[in-house]
Amino acid sequence: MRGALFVLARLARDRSALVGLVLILALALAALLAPVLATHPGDVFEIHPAKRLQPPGAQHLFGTDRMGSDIYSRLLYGARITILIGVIAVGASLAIGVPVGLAAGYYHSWASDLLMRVSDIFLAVPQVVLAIAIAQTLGPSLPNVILALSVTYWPWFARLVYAETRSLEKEVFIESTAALGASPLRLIALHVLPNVASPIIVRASIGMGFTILTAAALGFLGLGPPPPTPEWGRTIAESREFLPDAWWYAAAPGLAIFLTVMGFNLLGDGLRDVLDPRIRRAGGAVRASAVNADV
Amino acid sequence: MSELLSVSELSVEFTTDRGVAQVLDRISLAIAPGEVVGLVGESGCGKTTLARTVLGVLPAGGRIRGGAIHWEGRDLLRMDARLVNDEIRGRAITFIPQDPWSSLSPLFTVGTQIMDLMKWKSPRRGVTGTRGHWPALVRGYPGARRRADREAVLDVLRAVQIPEPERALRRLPHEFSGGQRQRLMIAMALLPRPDLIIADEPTTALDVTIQAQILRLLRDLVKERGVSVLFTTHDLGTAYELCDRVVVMYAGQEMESAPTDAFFERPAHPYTRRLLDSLPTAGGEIRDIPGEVPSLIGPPPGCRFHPRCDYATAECRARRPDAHAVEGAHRVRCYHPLSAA
Amino acid sequence: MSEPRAAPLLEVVDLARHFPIRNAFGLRTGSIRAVDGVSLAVWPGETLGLVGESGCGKSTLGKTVMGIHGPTAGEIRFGGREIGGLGRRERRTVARHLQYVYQDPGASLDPRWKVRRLLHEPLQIHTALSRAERQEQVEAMLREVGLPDAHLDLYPHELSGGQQRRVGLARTLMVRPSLVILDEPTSGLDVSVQASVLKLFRRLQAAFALTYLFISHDLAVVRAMCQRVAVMYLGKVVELAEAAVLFEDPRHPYTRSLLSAVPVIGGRRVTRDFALEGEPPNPRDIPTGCRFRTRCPLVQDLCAVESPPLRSTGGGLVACHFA
Amino acid sequence: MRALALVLRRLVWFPPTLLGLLAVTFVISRVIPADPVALVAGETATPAQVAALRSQLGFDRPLPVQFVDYVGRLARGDLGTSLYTTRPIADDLASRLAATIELTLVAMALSVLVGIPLGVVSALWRNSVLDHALRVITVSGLAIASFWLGIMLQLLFAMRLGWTPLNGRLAGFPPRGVTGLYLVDAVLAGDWAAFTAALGHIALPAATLAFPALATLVRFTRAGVLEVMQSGFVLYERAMGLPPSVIVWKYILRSALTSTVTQIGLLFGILLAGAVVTETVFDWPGIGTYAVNSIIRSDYNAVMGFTVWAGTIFLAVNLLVDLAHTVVDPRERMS
Repeated sequence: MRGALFVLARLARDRSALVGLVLILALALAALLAPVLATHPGDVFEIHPAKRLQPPGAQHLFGTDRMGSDIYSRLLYGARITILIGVIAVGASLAIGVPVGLAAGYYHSWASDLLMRVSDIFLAVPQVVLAIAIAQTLGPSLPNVILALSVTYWPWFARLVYAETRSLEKEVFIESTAALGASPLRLIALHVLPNVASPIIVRASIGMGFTILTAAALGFLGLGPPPPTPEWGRTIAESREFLPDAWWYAAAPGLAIFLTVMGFNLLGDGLRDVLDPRIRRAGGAVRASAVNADV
Repeated sequence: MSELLSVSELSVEFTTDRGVAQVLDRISLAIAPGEVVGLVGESGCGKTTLARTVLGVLPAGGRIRGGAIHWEGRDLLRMDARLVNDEIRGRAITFIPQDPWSSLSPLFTVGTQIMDLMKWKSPRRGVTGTRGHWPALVRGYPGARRRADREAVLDVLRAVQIPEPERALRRLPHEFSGGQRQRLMIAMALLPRPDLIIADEPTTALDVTIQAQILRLLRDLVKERGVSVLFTTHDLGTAYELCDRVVVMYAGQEMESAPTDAFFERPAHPYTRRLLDSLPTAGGEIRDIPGEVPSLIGPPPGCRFHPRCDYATAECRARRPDAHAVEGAHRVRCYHPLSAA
Repeated sequence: MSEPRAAPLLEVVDLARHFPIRNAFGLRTGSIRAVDGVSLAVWPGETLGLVGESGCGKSTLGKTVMGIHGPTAGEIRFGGREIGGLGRRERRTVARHLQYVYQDPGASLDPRWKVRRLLHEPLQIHTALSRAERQEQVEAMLREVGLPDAHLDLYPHELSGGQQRRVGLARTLMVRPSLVILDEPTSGLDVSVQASVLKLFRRLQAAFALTYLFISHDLAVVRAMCQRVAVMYLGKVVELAEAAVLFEDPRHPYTRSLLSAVPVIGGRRVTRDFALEGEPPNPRDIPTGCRFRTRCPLVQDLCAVESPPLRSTGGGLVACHFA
Repeated sequence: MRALALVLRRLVWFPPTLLGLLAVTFVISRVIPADPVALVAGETATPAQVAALRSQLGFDRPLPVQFVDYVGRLARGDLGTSLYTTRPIADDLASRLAATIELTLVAMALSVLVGIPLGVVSALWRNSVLDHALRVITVSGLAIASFWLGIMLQLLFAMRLGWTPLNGRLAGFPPRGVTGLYLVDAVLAGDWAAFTAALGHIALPAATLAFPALATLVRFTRAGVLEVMQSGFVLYERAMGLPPSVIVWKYILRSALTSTVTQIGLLFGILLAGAVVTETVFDWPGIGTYAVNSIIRSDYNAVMGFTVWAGTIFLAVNLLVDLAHTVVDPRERMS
């Protein structure tokens, strides 16, 4: 695997990937330094009905919500929720999906076919539909949202890794290294995994954006963490009642989601070009299959 | 003999992420009517770039820096682009590609693709001029001309020995073998009754027995119809088989040009001599050429073969030698040409 | 045929490798008989040429001997030991002595590995040498194949075709094999690069006492490199003889038309008198009896009935009733 | 031959995958919750009522038996009864089906008719200003939360500018007609007033739903066209001087489309997922709103019914897409 520094250097040369990196860093900083950056850290729990629905101004950068809480501060703490959901859900999906995909891809046994059929079931339904069913049954809470997203997202990784492993198996260098006498375990660990790693990383980055969007949708539908948790999706749902006057109430969280997901998408595109030497050799023309992979 | 095509002092460069490559360095080359000229050289010598520059289909990143390409007296590089595309490309000058497998769209039948070509490039189509015409997509194909063209297509398909030409027109490209596809390419190159065919390594992708059939077919048809050919190849054997005259290129410069027998028996340029010597012979000692082909980004000055040449002197490093005649049409660019040993 | 010297290093008896053709339902509806009953032997220190046009089965034969494809029938004896039916684990012990060099060198190298690791790997698999000892052998081998030490830190796609080929070769020689199967080692190479690679093969053969199975469609290269040559057509050997005999006095009609198709600079011209018509039949439905009969100038009724065995004719072996 | 095999394999795997889906929804609705019956009975029910319900619905039987019964009833189209409307869920869904289909079709048409040409254009004029602008739009298209996009469009067009109605499917009475698709029925009936009204209502929701699908299609078509432009036959046609427009709009587009067809199948997934949320934002009386309202009213049966229905439709569409692929790519047909 190339040094992380080398990858970062190459990424910095790609303008859009750089923008992506900056957006994600901004999100991370917002989440980490929320208590410091927030103008009204208390507003995550306290309410001031008197100051309801004030427009953005000096005192309240993004204005106040229906309970008089400072929207800017709640957004900062909301960033923590978003990252938490994204990282754990995608992490769990990777932890389940990658081994399943790898095993199914390399060992052609009935068990591997069964694993792939199970993942087909989950892939047969749009993720948000199943996530709704699970979150609904378990009741709205942060852990339940994360569980719902993890259970419905690991098959995307399983399918990706399965496809990459199967195509890798046909690569000549796998056959030649096996002919050299390498054991299957060595082949998987030292040859298959590193070559599968880059599509996984690209997919993980784009997956973060996708998962954050789906989490926001669950929040919007009232299946996310209950109040007073400052979840972005539900904030937008709350704001609908007060449109068009309190436009800032809906605009701010929506923009936050947009910029965050945009960051992960741009980073994902940038990583794909940097990590995949074959693309560089093909003169950088984006491979149709590569684009398809991230849908 | 009046020249059909005359390339003079043509220079082409390519911008790559590692810098600008000087792919062609003031190339001059002439082809007389009915003459089959072989452009020979190892990969990277610029022979395909030269062929594609004449056809006007340079790959992305390529730029013509200087020189002219005169076709029957008119410079293609300075003519109106639409006129060249309508009148010259695919009519006066046609093309045979190297890879028979990818040169026909897999989604359309062979008939559709040939008739599409005939709709625009049929010899029975008058001179079109450039102005005042319906956009290409909607322009019709007069029935009478279409029927006449179809007959011509069937005749040429028979001439290139495609079995059952009627049925062939209805089949998809993937149903033909490599050899048959290349016969289709030859047919499509002959149909517009061109004056010059540019064939870029047409038999490289074929097996030796199929290659022999194609070389024989191409030579017979070309000589029968008096069409001249610019034929690029890295395989000296095919050049010996097909060409009347051979030009050898090295690192973007033309080194020597001679009638075929003179070229192979009495090579004047040291590079040609070393090239012929490195051909594998039965059991003998194998001689290769020391050193590597130079990078075309910042190429060596003067004659670009001098770093690997046994006869190189200060002159060779300073300035590129002018081409001078060694014997009749046998010309060489070298200060120390080999005597006719 | 010169009388056999010591025991052959490799002996293949009636080897066959068929690939199933499956229809849309995944049901077998026939098979492509890529290698269909081939018997030949390779003696230590020798270079046996295996020539034929694409689709004749020469690469499949190479890969089946190497164990990349399991044999459908027949025996493969290497150093006197039957290795055709071995399980994957025992097969790996043989891998040390029997190696395969791929046609497309770039593709046979892991794009994510530097040359250094690629050369260390064979030793890591087969030996218990320390890192320093391995590095020493790697640098020695790199010089043997004529590459500078600086190339150790490059990735395969940063090397030229010729250089990739040398790294591929170095990788197979690290474990000191005795038999190396070269699959189209010079295809796609320019004349001068090809010459330097052929010189390298000869030098390494002497330096490491190697035996080569040299697979190629380029007859001129085979003539320069091989002592004996086997000609294949549609999965079978049609002629096998000393190189000089085969090229000077080819007996099998296919060999004759194959040789007559090769341009000879300064000699007769193929475009004037080459005569073989048509193309090899589809490997899915191979003609009965002799496979070449559909294109053979000497064809008679017997050819359609009986497939001619490989029989001795003094100078070599030929599979034809009338040669 | 390849795609045919794909279709047959998918056909063979359709029933087991569907059965698997039913198993998943069964597990979600009956196994995961601590006390499924209490959920079904609702918070207000007394323990006695819950016990009565348990035996009446047969929840006291072993799980496998319940599953067989569950599948049996589904097979007969009985998706169970809604706790809220007490009507059979299948009927509720059926009555709302036309609205969702109309919205999805208009969004699909929008994304295909706009997406593909934009994809081709951005590939042809690669790295031009247009190409960069399109890339910004497509990247943001994939990053925007569709419910937020809907709200912002409502804010701008409906509330501020008043160009379109705020939500809902039609103000007056729907046009007479057989298809249930207002736009089609209005045209068939020649009722232009209803047509423009219906068009006004569907404009924003369709745009909201279409935007992410459009973005995906532009990216995919652009990549497909770029790849085809490298191919040998494009070089050959340029070298033979065929008119550029013929090369682009006949040969390049046709090749790029074969891979785009499978993409349109994936598109349907994006649209279906988006419909659930978009319909809620615009109070569009489709199946998405029904599902969300069931959630708010904790009507578990309805949510499960919707999940099964959505999964079945999605599997069927994937099958249709594979069939379409064999039609588009002659090589498969000719096998």
